[in-house]
Amino acid sequence: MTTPSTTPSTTTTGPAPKRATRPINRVGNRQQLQQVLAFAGLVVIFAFFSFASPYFLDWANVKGILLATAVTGIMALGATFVIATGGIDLSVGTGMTLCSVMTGVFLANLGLPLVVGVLGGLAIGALIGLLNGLNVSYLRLPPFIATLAMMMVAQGLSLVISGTKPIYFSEVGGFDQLAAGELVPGLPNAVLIFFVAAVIAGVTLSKTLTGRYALSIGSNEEATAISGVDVRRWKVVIYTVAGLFTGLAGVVMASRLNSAQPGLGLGYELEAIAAVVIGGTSLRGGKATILGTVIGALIMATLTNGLRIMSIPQEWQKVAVGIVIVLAVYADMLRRGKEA
Amino acid sequence: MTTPSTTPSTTTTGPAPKRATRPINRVGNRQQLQQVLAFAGLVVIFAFFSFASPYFLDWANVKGILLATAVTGIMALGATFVIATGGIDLSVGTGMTLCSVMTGVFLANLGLPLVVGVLGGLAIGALIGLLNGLNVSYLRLPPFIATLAMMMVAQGLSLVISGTKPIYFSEVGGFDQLAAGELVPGLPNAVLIFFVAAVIAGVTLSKTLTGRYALSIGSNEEATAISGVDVRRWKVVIYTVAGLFTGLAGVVMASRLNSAQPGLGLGYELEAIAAVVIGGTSLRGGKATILGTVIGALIMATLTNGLRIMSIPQEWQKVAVGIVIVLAVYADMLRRGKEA
Amino acid sequence: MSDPALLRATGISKSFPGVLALDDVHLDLRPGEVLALVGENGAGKSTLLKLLSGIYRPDAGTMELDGAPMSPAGPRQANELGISVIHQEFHLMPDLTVAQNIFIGREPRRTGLIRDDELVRRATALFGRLGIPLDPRQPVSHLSVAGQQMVEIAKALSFDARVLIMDEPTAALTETEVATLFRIVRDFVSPRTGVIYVSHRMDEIKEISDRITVLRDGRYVDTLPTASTETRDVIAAMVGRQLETGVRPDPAAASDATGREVVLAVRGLSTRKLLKDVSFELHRGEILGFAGLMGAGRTEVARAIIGADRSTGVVEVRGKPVTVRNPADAVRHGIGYLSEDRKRYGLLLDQDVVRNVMLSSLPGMTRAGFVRDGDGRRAATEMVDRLSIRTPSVTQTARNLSGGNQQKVVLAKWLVRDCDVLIVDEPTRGIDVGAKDEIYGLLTSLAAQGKSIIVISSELPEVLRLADRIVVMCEGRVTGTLAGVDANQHDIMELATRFGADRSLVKTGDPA
Amino acid sequence: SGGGEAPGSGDKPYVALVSKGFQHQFWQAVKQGADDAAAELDVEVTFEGPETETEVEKQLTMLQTALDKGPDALGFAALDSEASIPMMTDASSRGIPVIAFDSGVESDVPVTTVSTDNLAASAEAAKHMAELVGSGKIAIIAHDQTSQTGQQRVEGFTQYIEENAPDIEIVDTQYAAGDQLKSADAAKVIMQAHPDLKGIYGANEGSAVGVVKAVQETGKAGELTVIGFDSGKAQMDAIRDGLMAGAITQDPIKMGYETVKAAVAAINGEELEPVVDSGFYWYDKTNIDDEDIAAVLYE
Ligand SMILES: Nc1ncnc2c1ncn2[C@@H]1O[C@H](COP(=O)(O)OP(=O)(O)OP(=O)(O)O)[C@@H](O)[C@H]1O
Ligand SMILES: Nc1ncnc2c1ncn2[C@@H]1O[C@H](COP(=O)(O)OP(=O)(O)OP(=O)(O)O)[C@@H](O)[C@H]1O
Ligand SMILES: [Mg+2]
Ligand SMILES: [Mg+2]
Repeated sequence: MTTPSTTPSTTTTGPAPKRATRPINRVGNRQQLQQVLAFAGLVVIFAFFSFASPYFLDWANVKGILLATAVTGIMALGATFVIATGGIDLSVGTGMTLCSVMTGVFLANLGLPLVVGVLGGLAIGALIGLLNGLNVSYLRLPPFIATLAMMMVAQGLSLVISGTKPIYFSEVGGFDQLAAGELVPGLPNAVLIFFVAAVIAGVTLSKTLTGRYALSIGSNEEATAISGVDVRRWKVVIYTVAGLFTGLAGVVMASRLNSAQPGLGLGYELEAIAAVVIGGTSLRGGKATILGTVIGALIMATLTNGLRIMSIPQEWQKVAVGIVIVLAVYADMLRRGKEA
Repeated sequence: MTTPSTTPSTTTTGPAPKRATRPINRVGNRQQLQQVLAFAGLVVIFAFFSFASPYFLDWANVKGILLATAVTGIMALGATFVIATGGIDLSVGTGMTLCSVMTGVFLANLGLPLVVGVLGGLAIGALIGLLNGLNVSYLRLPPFIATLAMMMVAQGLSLVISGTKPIYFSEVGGFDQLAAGELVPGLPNAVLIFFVAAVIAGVTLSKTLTGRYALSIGSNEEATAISGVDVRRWKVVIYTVAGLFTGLAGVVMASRLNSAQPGLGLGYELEAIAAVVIGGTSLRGGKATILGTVIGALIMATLTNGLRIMSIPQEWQKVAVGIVIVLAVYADMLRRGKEA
Repeated sequence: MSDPALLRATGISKSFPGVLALDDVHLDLRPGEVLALVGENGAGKSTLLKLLSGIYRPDAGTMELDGAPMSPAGPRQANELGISVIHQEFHLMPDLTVAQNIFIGREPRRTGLIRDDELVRRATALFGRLGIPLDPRQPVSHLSVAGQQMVEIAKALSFDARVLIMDEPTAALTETEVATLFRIVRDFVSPRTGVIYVSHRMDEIKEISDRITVLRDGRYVDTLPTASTETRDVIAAMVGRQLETGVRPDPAAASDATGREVVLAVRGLSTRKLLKDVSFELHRGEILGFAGLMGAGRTEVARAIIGADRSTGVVEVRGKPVTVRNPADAVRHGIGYLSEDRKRYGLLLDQDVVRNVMLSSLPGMTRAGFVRDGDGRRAATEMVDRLSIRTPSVTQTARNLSGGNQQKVVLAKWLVRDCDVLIVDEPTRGIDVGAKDEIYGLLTSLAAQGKSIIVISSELPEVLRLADRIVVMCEGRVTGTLAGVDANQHDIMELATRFGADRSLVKTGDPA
Repeated sequence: SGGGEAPGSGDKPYVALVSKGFQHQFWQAVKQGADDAAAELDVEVTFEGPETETEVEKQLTMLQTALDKGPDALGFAALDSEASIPMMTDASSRGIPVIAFDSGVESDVPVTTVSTDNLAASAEAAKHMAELVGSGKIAIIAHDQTSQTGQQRVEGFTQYIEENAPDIEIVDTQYAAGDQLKSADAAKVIMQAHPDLKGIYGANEGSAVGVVKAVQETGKAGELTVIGFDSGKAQMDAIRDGLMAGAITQDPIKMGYETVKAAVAAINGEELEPVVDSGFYWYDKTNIDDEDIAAVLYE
């Protein structure tokens, strides 16, 4: 690669005549304001439940909501990258399960050291992402197909590898503390991990080439390619990064359950994708925010929690969640102005 | 709407000088060839299983495959329209269930005449589609969100309305014959209905305004709107048409089970969408074929059936289906040339 | 001059977030005339036309058709009123066929079913009448930009329109198609019809229009009769000062680059679709022009070189054969390509100017793996200045820029990337006269600094003005190379129409 | 079971089992029992079931395919007995004997039914709950609202409490698909909404383990009486650690075994009892290591 000079070294033969542009307001500030306001839907939902139930605003319950958000939330972080490219990742749910199972194999069956096992789990996630990425970019499969296939393969392999039995970590000292311990007193590590992961994801999305190219590819893949970005290679990188989050979700899940449950996972992908989309990320690609994803995941978990705490019958909960999602997203769109 | 003038009435002062047109290639023929070749993947899969298992090519088994295709297939037909617009319909699965349940209410609980009950089931489907369409076009919700919400609402309502218990049609004379009867000897009506529905869907997609505008919107929504097509209204029409197929699937399902099972439905949406995408329809919209969807649905059902009939252990079946889907779609794409 | 205007707009204002695009503008179109609408990039021309065609609603002002007030609620209603528009940005459905695109919303039906055969028949008849060589059954995605432009033109003329509005219809066309278009326009104009014509090409305006309305910075400046106005005065009205344009630099000043190092050599480049054995050399500090008719294969050559399309043949960079599998490889070898299709291959429409400008240079704008947005913002600000990109801020979304300013953003992206070899395909498409001159100056000075540039352009004056040597193509082959100093339009057209014996394309217009 | 060569192709009799589930430990234990019997009686056995107990249509398709393989006998655990009547008729017309297991099929096609009484089993769970909490509020976390087992395990429990323990109030019943994580979240919410909750009943393995998880995570171990259903290592550990008071287990291994055994008997034309009860057991800290209990537990 030639080193690009940041300042173009061409010189014009004379200063171009200045032309008046007429700015009416500053766009930058507006964006910042938006990011703050993005909480609005969540805040309204929170406020509502706080009034509706005296138990809702208890720290124990809030902790419960956060804990319930953690696993899906981490998956949703990864999914955000794929969705930013205009793709979709259906393999996050069962992929997460496979990572749990493999962590179990490393730690419980093979007795590897904790760190190695955890890194192994992450590596399996990265591998899943890598394969997705290769299928999408080099075989040019539609992401839906590539990740649907991976979703099935991961589900099958989880069962095969575990012998359709849970793998327990009871013998692996300290593994459950990964999620249940409280490095920050009062805050379970699983939640801490989620927040740290969110910060890393946020920086990766907005400040690294991986994130930038993900957004560019989602915005206009052809233009990005013609601009000299090796789109295929970067897609592989992006899917691999997404896979890492899947791996992390798998490890956290395993730690929380202190076991790897091979039958779990199906359906989590929809929850994760829903969190991303509720957060304002467009499935068409090009627009994505990690903060949005975190809020989206929190909205989903808060809704479920709040309706349960109000003892709404199960069958009505679904109806209510559906309607609230429509309202929340619609309100959010109104707030952002009719870009749609 | 004004009546379109069929001949543009601008006048030329004389015949324009003829120029040799340079057709780059003849698109028509190639497309026809493709449609024939589209069977290839299916044929290969069929051939393989015929060799692998003596039971596979039995008419009873083939009938079983067709029967297994029918319900998902009908849903996939509807989903094709939505996907053609570049949208997605997650509500086909539980929507289908709600239609089953409502058909149960009409026929078993209210004792309405058979025809009325069946039409009622279809109407509920249309209503679901209508609401999806209104949410997508007038509230401008992303289709993913609108139909995800509908998926939840439909699931909840199915449970609420049925009291979480199946509704049986045992008292409704002849309802089970709707799917199980054989108007064409040897061919269950469910399959016949699927094929007839496919033909109707095919004509609707390629020969009516609904289909044409679905493809046009999927191709470039803004341009379609600027061209004077009332995109919002047509989207509502398109989603409603899709809903009709959901309704039909619900009725056929109910008839096949001779009962409305309120707990069913989740997960069918992914199968239906997978069938559509395997059939070569692009999730980006603009490109869709009904024949492809039918083949996609058949591929899915055949794979599952073939692996079962070979007595592949269940955990390996998933793995195999995943891999075969990748291969089938990849082969299909190679065949069509690297458009991707 | 008090006869009722065919179409009149008075006191029109329109603002967008951050921009006052139109401020008390008027315009009147008389029956039987071609009214040219001119102004710099971002002056508000397209916005005005979108108001007339019902895409936007004015904030203030009135519009009249035949003396009766009108306010079209949407494009369809405008069509029904007899206003037919060719927009600057294409509005085509790439997956549909040409015929389906043209008659979208007006499909002939029998018993509810669309009659595609009838659709094709009508399209064929329309093309025959207009003299446009296109296959109505072809998907639009298979067409080049020029082809797409012809579809838009045909579509606009398929209505029974009284007012035909054309927003830079010739930006993507070569002279032959321009001639076809002008014939179409002349055929169209009758005592009951009129045409509003937007272009940055002054010679075209001179040729086709009766009067010229000038906008500057969102405001109405003047309306001038074409026949009695000098081009330089029109330009002066546009930019608000006198400007020397279209002047070819002193031939003596153009140094002979052919003796210098060959930075890019292409040998035997062929593609399955079109190119046959294309060979040429590009020297250090040279500007090599590529001329040819629409579909001659110039764009294909560029795409093949940068690895965007598959091809056979050898590409050598500084004497060494290189494998270029994709545009990323090309950039790695110092070859950048600015596409003729800015919407499809140039812009991230939903992202802001900064991100667009940074795109090609991102790896160089990082420290320890993190993108330094400050660098990008600085580069973008500098480019906005240097190229006079009219935008309220560098954080404006690319979609909201005017066409010409979008083109400048794409150019800025490549200027920031600073490649040794820059292939620019229709670099001044949609760019106004003043800015065009600045860009010519820019390209020339780049070459003077030792960069090598390939200019593909359908505007012969542009090629003639810029190029040291001119490669002329026809039907995928190089039919000749001319030295810039002694080339003229006639020689180029001669070579550009040297078809193989098997086919011939009848010339419709006289290449001016 | 399963295995390389296609079943039915050899000379061994072939028994196809279509169950209600596959991945759950309960069904895996049934499978294990069936495999044991297959080895012992020298028959070929395949075992399949849908992913969740709501997928009636999927199960029918599996049944269809199983019939098409021409088995010598068929074991079937119907998710919905009404819906499977045509298939039963089909089986009988092909002369394939059907053995119903887990729950009965309302049809005279099955030659015998090997089942547990879920209503009675959950009533037993309720009995223990009532004894242990005496009075106050309790809640239920169940796996599935629409499947027969899901409904019966809630119904049997609720009925018993209503009829026999007037001082106990069931304040909430939530369903969490048998997913441990979701069950844990649901249980925590109920505990939150009812701080004076005294007991929770988890109606299947995943639900029960989830409840234990919730109790652990809220630090309320010992304050709440947790009663589970089915076995599995996590549940057994919880009982040993005192986190769970006890649980009901069925004898799925026996169920699988008896089903295959009955199938072989039917193939050989032997007379069969109309019902084979595979039984259920209450187990807790005191008897978990007893020989007869340990035999019915599975990890
Ligand atoms: N949708 C929009 N949102 C915000 N600003 C807009 C929008 N459309 C146009 N503008 C702004 O309005 C001004 C006028 O734009 P317009 O497209 O009318 O210019 P133009 O005269 O057609 O220029 P060009 O010659 O480059 O096509 C520009 O500054 C442009 O950035
Ligand atoms: N993306 C594309 N897909 C399919 N065909 C294309 C594409 N781009 C161009 N073509 C076709 O390839 C031929 C060569 O076009 P090309 O763009 O290379 O010509 P050109 O000399 O650059 O002329 P112009 O750009 O003015 O049309 C044309 O007939 C065109 O229709
Ligand atoms: Mg413009
Ligand atoms: Mg070109």
